[in-house]
Amino acid sequence: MIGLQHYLTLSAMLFVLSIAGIIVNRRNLILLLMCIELMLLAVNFNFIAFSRYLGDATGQVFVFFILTVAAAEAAIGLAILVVLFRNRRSINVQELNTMKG
Amino acid sequence: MLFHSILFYVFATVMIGAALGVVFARNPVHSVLFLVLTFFESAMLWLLAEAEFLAIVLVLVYVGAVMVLFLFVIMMLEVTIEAVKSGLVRYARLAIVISLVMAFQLIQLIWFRGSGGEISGGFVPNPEGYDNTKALGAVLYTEHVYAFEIAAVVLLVAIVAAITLTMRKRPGLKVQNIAEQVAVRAKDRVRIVKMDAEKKS
Amino acid sequence: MYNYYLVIVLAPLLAAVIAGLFGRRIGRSGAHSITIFAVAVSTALSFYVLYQMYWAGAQTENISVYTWAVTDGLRMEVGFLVDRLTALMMAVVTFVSLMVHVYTIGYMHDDDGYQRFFSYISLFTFSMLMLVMSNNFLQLFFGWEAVGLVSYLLIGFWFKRESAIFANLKAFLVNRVGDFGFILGISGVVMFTNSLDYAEVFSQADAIAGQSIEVFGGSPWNAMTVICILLFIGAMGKSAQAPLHVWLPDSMEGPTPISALIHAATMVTAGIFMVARMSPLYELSVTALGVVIVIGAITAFFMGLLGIVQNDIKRVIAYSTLSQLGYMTVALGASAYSAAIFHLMTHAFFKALLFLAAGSVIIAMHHEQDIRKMGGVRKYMPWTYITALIGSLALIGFPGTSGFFSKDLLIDAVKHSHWHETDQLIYWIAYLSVLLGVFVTALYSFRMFFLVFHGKERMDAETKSHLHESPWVVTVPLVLLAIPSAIIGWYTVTPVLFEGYFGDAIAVDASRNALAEIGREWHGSRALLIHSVRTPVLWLALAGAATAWFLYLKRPDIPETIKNKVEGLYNVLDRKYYFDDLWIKGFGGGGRRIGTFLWQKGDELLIDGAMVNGTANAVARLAGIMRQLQTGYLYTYAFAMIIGLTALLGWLTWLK
Amino acid sequence: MDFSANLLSILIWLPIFGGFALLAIGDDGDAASSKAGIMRLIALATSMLVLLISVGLYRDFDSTTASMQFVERISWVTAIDAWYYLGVDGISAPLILLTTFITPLVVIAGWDTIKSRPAQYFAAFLILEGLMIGVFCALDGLLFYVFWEFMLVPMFLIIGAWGGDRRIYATIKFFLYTFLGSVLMLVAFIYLYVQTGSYDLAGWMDAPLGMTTQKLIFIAFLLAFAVKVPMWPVHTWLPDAHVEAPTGGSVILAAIMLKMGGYGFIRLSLPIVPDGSEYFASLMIALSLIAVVYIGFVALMQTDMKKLIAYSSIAHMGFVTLGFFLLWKIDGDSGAALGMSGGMVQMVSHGLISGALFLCVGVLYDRVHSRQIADYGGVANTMPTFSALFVLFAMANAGLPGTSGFVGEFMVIIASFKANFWFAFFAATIMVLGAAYTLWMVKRVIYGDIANDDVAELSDLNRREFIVLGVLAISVLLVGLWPAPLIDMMNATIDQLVERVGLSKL
Repeated sequence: MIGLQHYLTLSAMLFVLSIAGIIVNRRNLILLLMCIELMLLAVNFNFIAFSRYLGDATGQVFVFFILTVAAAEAAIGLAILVVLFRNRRSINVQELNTMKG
Repeated sequence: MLFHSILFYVFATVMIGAALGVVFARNPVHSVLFLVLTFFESAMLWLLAEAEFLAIVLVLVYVGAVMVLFLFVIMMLEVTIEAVKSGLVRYARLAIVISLVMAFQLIQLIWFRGSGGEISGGFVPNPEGYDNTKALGAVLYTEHVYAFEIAAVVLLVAIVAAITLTMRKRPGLKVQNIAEQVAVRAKDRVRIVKMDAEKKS
Repeated sequence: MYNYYLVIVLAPLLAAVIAGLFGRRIGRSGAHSITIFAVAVSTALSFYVLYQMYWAGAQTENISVYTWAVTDGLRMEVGFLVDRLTALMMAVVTFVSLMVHVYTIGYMHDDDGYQRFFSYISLFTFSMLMLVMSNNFLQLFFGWEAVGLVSYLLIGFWFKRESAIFANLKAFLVNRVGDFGFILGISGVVMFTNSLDYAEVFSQADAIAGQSIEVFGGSPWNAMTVICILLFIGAMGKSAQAPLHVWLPDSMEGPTPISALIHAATMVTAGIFMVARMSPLYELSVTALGVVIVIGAITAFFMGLLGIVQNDIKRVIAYSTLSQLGYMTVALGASAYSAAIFHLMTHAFFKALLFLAAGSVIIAMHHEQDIRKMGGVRKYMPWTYITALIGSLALIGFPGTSGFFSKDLLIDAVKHSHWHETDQLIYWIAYLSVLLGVFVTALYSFRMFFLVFHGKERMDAETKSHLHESPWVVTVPLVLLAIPSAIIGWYTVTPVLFEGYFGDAIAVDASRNALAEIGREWHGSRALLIHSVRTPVLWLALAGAATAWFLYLKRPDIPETIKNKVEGLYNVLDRKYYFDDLWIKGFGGGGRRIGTFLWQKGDELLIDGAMVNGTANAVARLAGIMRQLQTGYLYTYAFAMIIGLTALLGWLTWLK
Repeated sequence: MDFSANLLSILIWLPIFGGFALLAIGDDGDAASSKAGIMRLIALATSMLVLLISVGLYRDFDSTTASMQFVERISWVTAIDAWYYLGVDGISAPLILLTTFITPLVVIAGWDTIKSRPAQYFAAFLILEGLMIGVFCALDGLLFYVFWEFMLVPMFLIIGAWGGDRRIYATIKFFLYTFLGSVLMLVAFIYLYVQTGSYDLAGWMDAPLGMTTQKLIFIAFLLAFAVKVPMWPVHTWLPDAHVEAPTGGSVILAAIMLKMGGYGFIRLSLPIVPDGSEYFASLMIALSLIAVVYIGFVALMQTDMKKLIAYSSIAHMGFVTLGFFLLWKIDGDSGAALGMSGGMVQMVSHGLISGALFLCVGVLYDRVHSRQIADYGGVANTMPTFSALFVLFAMANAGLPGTSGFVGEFMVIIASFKANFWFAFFAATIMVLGAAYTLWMVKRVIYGDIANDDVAELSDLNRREFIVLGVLAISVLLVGLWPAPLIDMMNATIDQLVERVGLSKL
């Protein structure tokens, strides 16, 4: 019987994978963004599972909003990326250390 | 129900595989394509969880718009693959350790800490005539209407921000200034110079 | 009368303001005309007031002019208390001031700061009048400090001279030490009476005397003693009593007219006046009177000795002033307040005269002040010579002169004072000091007199060729001051000392009234004159004068021999008992060292270094460690977040 | 016109709006341009207008009552019951008048000596003026705090933007010191709010508080106000701030901002936590006396004129705190109010005198560009008018009777004698020390022969400087010769305060 725990496990795997992705792909901003998308997806899984489990549509409303924000974030993140690339001819994170204390 | 389970495992397996692809693919373009696959598979799974509306939205918005945007950007930037992926092996071990720790923690949380009779069972079937889209709409436009509006504003701001960030004035571009054209007056165009017809001798 | 008082006080102030602010516009003659006119008006009115008070029998007036402030039940007012004591002081102050104003025309003739000078001395006249006419402690303190201010400005009048600006700073600061005590004394008065008004305070004097105050923990002192000693510290500063006398000799850096007016005749006697005015308080504390008399005796004798070794003409007179102020203080301590005021009056005339005469010589000598470079001036400056002679005779108390009456009776009062019965030690210190002081006075006075006016002409030829009598603006004040110096004692001694001129203004406890005791056998001035040949005072004075004649005219080589013989003693005298060293190196240097120590070790090292910057440095070090974490790389932050997440999960999983 | 209903609001907001107007218009960076000239005129006109209106405050002020006057009360933040609540009494009115009096002088003094960004400079002063008046008027704790903190901003900018070489160090020191102190004050405010449910100062004064609470609140207030006063040992920011600040900044800092500390003590500490104040009174008196003696000696050795005057300010402000905290040490029924009025008068008088002295140093600095005493000598030869005024102010600083400097010192010394002989003894050392450091400076700067070529080329005061210093001289003498109007203003309030503080809250 597929239930809450299965969905949560799946979402946990997705989440762990995305974290591994962030660590592995620390150089590439685009991949970082993609891993974040993945992470959000994992979160959405949780929401949907719980919404289904509790029979409360509010969880799905939340997913709706997360999708909205994620879309906005992706748009702006990519825009920044484009600008960055235009200015530096590179998106190597290694070179972005102006925030160094 | 068995069929349901089989479907779930198939989709889940494919999705995990695709996610692995996203993380470990050498070529960013492949990564994006794997991501698309991941989204598709998760849409399927959501369908299985009877969240039809969101599953459709995920495919339409995410796969249809956001992923294409990613693809555009990656192709536009022409990033060299090797330079970007050079850290892959170096950090793999760290990634594996942390992932395993976290996975262990999560699984322990999900399967052992929270194990009650009702969680481990399947979902309670929805009542007859349940309409996911309708139910969602009923909450979204009543209880969460403010948040909904704000979400709209967030999107608008994102659009404006993205455009502002990426737009640039190229020098030497010949454009019209409509305001100036409308506001022009005769004396700006023609200068009447008064002079004697003939020089006095 | 109220309006008269206002005019007396305000006329000099107005003149000073006009001469000071518009000096350039009204010019030199404008400045001296207006100030002299104002002071002349004051003088005339002061004499009128004196006339009213004594001959016409006007009553003591206690008037409030305006309320300075009221708070917490304490009224602080500006007002006048005019009684016979005040009237006498007013007359003396305005008269000497007028003489000095006139004299200044001649003395400051070539100076650039002419208008400024007239402004200052008029301002001084105002301040001094405020002081003597005050009816409360606040205004007394105002006048007290204001004369100190003018004195400061005038000593430093020639502000380009390093010595002058050193002297004026010194004068002000030493005076401030005195004022430090004075203001504490006033505070004490307010503490016990909650009033600043003389009349109110005096009426509660008995109540104060009955109370005690704890100065050092556990040992209560009589409140009146504490108050009186504190007030007397103020008097010590202003009237230059040892050890606060050090400023007066240095104040001779100022122009001579002000040496005469401020540092001889009027301002320095403010302390004497104040103690006399406070006699109702002092009479209630025998201990305080004991302090007064001892300090006075020490000043009278030891400061006189210094006069013998000085070579600057003005400094000799300055030490003589110190000594004479000591005499007055002794009289105060002997409860012979009238005698002190009487000596104050005669001293004002003859000491002003001596200073002005010295000034006259100084002008003639082209601002040479060393008496070793003078001599034989007599034949060039007859008027100056005669008046200086009168002044010197009055100073040593030659029979018939004003100084004779005042000093002789002062010594007599000390002789008959109650200290004979109450404290033999104090009695003999005081009596011997004033008695031997007579000899010393005569010695230094005539030493100076002979060295300046008689003997060989030791000045250089250039100076000698210009030597001539001073103009009339100089000599007329000399003559006008010589007249009272010579004769005023004869006429006033009986009423002032024995016929109760002062009335209620001065209170003396019956058991201590030495003057009353003398008064019982008083037969008038003539009798005293005749009697004087039988007293040691006259003979000591004559011996002093004769010694001076012998040593400095007859055998000028002897002083040098003596000097070499007793070099140790001479050095002590020459260095003024090392008091200057004590003040300048001891307190001045010590204060500067404390200041440097507190500033560099306290403020900069401890507070700023250890506490303020120490804290800042600690924060900076901590931040230095923290900034290592701040690599600026995105993935570092992401990694930190992941670690945090793991930790959070761990907590959820295993600990919760 | 009758402003009296909104007089205080006008006094607060008129200069602030004026300042923002200046900022909005801006200048073109050129001090000589006609636009900059207009800026100055606007600034002067605004400050003069405020002064004029404040004359109305003086005229309509009722000195017979201790209650708040010109009260304005509008709801501000309803959710936390914070009010826009203004009012003055005999304590705040003199300080407001001092503020409105000094600001135009500062504007005139900066007339053509500020070369860079004049509009912003004058705007900063105008805004500062409004905020300072706001602090003095506020009767609501939150409002008080807002004005109090905002006040730092213009001052910070004035020192940081127009200051000397080490201005950054000085500003940060200044900011940290004052800010750290006031944060604790906010904590105390919030605690009081929680206890009483409102930010009303009057409510706080009536609120019953336990002894431990009172002690803690007093300590919180102490840190905030002691830094502002400044009391020893948290005074070291002041000399640095003064040395680096431009002349106008120094004047405002010394003349008014230091008064905030004293005002805080008398407005908040004493009435809100009387028992806490009593508990710490000995400490406060000891610190005040240390300030007088210790700082007196330190001032003696300063080689920088501004630093010397700054240290002298600390010593003189010691008298303020001394006067305020004598109350519990006096046995008799009178004297406490004398000490408090003395402290208040000392605040006003110190505002005039230290302002004037800083302006005097500014006059010299504008000409020679040095603040070192050693670089001067014999200034009287070339600048007689200036020297006369300088000596007057120096004498006032030394507490000469007849100048304003004497009044407060005299009252405080008398009151402290009532408490204890040694209090008065150490307080009165200022008679000697104050004279020593001030007049020694005068000797080295003003008197003597011309020391160097810079001094030889000095020109005497111009008309602008003469007006500023002359007005201050007149006011110093006026307060000194007739302080009754000033003291009458606060008598009623201080009597009531003494009565209130005398009652225990326990």
